[in-house]
Amino acid sequence: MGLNSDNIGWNMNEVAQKVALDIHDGAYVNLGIGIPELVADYIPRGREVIYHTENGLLGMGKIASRGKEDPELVNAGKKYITAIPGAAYFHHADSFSMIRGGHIDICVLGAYQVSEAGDLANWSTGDPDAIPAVGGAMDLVVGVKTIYVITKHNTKSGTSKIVKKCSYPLTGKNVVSRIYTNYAIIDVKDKKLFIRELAPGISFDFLQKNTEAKLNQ
Amino acid sequence: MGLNSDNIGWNMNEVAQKVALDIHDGAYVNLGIGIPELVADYIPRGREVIYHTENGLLGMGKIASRGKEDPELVNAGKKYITAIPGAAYFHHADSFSMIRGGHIDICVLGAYQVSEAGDLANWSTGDPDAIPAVGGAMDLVVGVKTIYVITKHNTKSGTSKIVKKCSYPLTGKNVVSRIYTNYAIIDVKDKKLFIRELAPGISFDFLQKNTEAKLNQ
Amino acid sequence: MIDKVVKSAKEALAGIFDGATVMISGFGEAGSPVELIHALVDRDVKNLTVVSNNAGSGHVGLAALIENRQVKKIICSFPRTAISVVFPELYRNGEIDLELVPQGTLAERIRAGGAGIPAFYTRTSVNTSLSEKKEKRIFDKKEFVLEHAIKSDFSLVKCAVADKYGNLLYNKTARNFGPIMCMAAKTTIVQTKKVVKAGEINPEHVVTPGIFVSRILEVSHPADESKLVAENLKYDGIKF
Amino acid sequence: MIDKVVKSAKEALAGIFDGATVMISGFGEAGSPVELIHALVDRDVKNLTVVSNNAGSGHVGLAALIENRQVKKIICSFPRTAISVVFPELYRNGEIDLELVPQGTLAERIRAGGAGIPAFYTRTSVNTSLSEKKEKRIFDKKEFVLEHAIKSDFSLVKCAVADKYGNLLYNKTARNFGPIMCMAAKTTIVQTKKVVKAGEINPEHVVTPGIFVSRILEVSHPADESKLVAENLKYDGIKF
Repeated sequence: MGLNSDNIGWNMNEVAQKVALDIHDGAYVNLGIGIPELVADYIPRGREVIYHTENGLLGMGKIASRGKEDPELVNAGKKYITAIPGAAYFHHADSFSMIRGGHIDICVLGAYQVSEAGDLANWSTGDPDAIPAVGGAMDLVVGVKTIYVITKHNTKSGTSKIVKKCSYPLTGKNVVSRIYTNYAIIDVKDKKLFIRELAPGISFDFLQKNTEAKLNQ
Repeated sequence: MGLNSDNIGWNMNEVAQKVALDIHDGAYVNLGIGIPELVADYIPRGREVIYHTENGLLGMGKIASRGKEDPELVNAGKKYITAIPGAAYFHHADSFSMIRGGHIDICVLGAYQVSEAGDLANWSTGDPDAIPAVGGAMDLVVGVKTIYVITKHNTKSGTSKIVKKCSYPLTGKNVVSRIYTNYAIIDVKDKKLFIRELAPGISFDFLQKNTEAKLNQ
Repeated sequence: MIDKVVKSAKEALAGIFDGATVMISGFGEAGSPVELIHALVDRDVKNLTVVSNNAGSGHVGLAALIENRQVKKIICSFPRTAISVVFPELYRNGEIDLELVPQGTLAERIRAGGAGIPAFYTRTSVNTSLSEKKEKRIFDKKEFVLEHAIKSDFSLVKCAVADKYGNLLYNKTARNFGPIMCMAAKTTIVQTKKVVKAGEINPEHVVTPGIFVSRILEVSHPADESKLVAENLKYDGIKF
Repeated sequence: MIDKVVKSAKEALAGIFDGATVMISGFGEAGSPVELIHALVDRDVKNLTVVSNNAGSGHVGLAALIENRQVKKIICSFPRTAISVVFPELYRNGEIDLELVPQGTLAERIRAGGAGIPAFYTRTSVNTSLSEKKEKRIFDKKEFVLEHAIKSDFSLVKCAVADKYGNLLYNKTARNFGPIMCMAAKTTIVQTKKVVKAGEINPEHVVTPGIFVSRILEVSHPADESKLVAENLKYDGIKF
């Protein structure tokens, strides 16, 4: 479905920076595994953000430096991490009380597909041969106040990830507030998609041509 | 309903001692407010019992000695207490998880009435002018593995506390395993009462005459 | 940057409104945030629904709030104490509503409110008058009662040590309802004996993680409420 | 007198039977009681239902237990890791059952098992395939899913410090499922790096109170499971 090049629009670091700009001072944030983790590097100076990792830590710090890894201090992606002064450890039921109970402000997740209604598919491609695995994704999308998606606009093969209706199994329905891609930032409002910002060199027409779902200006 | 004298049978300290003999080594025990608290003084040497108080302490020790009271270290009866080495503090939801989840072995409670089916009434006399107050009694009777009742056999006015059917509002139905009174120790089995031990000088006939419920030998 | 420490009780209680649901920590006097409650007596807010294990003793703390006619309803497990005079009088006069809840069910309903669980089943109160009007359901051949979560607009909680992030430590059995009430509130207001620097509380020892706390007021020398009760003092506003 | 410390892994695992439900702590390798699991591989018990967040990596720990054909069903949230080879193969061959549960629902179901809550409602998995066959209910205009408690016959848990009463401390994010799995078991078996005297653990810092613990095995130098996996070692019985 049209062109998909890494040479146009933003690169994913720039997209992560765009997400970071939308995270307010004092926010409690959970970052999904992979690209969402980049966001932490771009929080503007003067803002303090507390990172939650669902395996039992509030106040996650940077990745552990080499030689200082503690196999019992990991994040949800099982990377060796550190904890900030003022951190807190807790067990899984308490950790998901924070998530399910609506205490976390923002969660940034990757996506296989997002629909124009804000439905998210990011846990399974529905491939019958794949080993099903869900982790905390379904808890995060229903519990966290604001769900941001960060993703390449299209798949490697050029298929639109922003779709009329998700064909992959849903993680949650009407859960995404905003989508950040290498081409644009798109708001989900009342089950419709609205362009918030276009990447340099990306026109609305180009974007619509490269997007299955209907976009609004 | 017959004679009720403190000069016959056991005194309540002796009854508490009888209860204590039935508490096994290593038991987790919750003692109700009032007479049940006496039980702790009579645990036989060589047995170690861990006391739970529902306001957030496992490993309750003796009453605090004068001058060493801490207003933030109290038991469920709001008496100033101490904690043993190896104690643990926790919040109310965790405390009642211990109770409701079946982790406490024995609870010793007072009673207004116990029925022959093991129904217990110990939270309200049903007096319309009384301020209703339930505390943790209803949680304890459904959650703790074994419920012992310690009580005077009859009320001050001589009315039987061991009844066919409780007239006071129930705390729980079919919950009591054994009743310890100044006259006898009585087991509740399959909704019937069986004499386990008679106090010195108490005959079965005397006991039955002074008990509304049917007793079995 | 994050600093939840406020400078005055007035600032701590900002935004409390008529008709709000307010949770108040404590088991009797232990853990009762008496300075915050007295600051609430000083405020002109009424028709509060209070969630607390008890209903106050003497004429201070929660009893003073009730005596000042600010509470329309109380949800608690044990509103009667040896020295409770205020609640019984208003209750008998029909001037205050009572929802009586078994203590463990009260705790679990508050925890559910904080944990995003709208309702759960419990065996507590089955076959008693307290569950007469409640929905029942059989699991594994036993009957259980459906109970609903309780949330609050504000929770007033007492702790021992806090840092600027809102990480809290409590003192002994004064912990009681504090941690779960912090979880269940839209705005959690904490009075602490001591504020320490971030990092001074060992992250392994934190009882309430800061995410559950909104505002912290340092009250270095909190009154011993049981003494105020024993001395039969009466709090009736700032003149106290 | 109470002393829950046992002398050998054999004693620790006494009584584990065919068909038992066994919870195993850990989030990936962090908090996985690898020595206890290996001791279970040495035992002739089969048809286990295992409750654990993952399904093991490489050929050690939980993966070794699965590879040894001792597990008939696993209840978990994420059975797939970068280096999971054993579970995928058996699963594709239809030799092991999987109940996939969202991580927070898994945690809450375990906690419910320990807390005497037979069932609760959660919003997690509403409108997804994982709740298709589950009962739904509306609260406050939103749909929720009914979820049931999980209990275990045995829980195998790793901690950092224990005393003879079973009071436990954990290390950092290795805490994860440990405390709730201790609560949900008929028999809780804990491996600890260190046993200390009663009273050495500050009662304010206890994470798992001893009432939830049955047996304690000191394993002073536990293997770093992630290293065993990285080295592609295989545990196939006591010869390891």
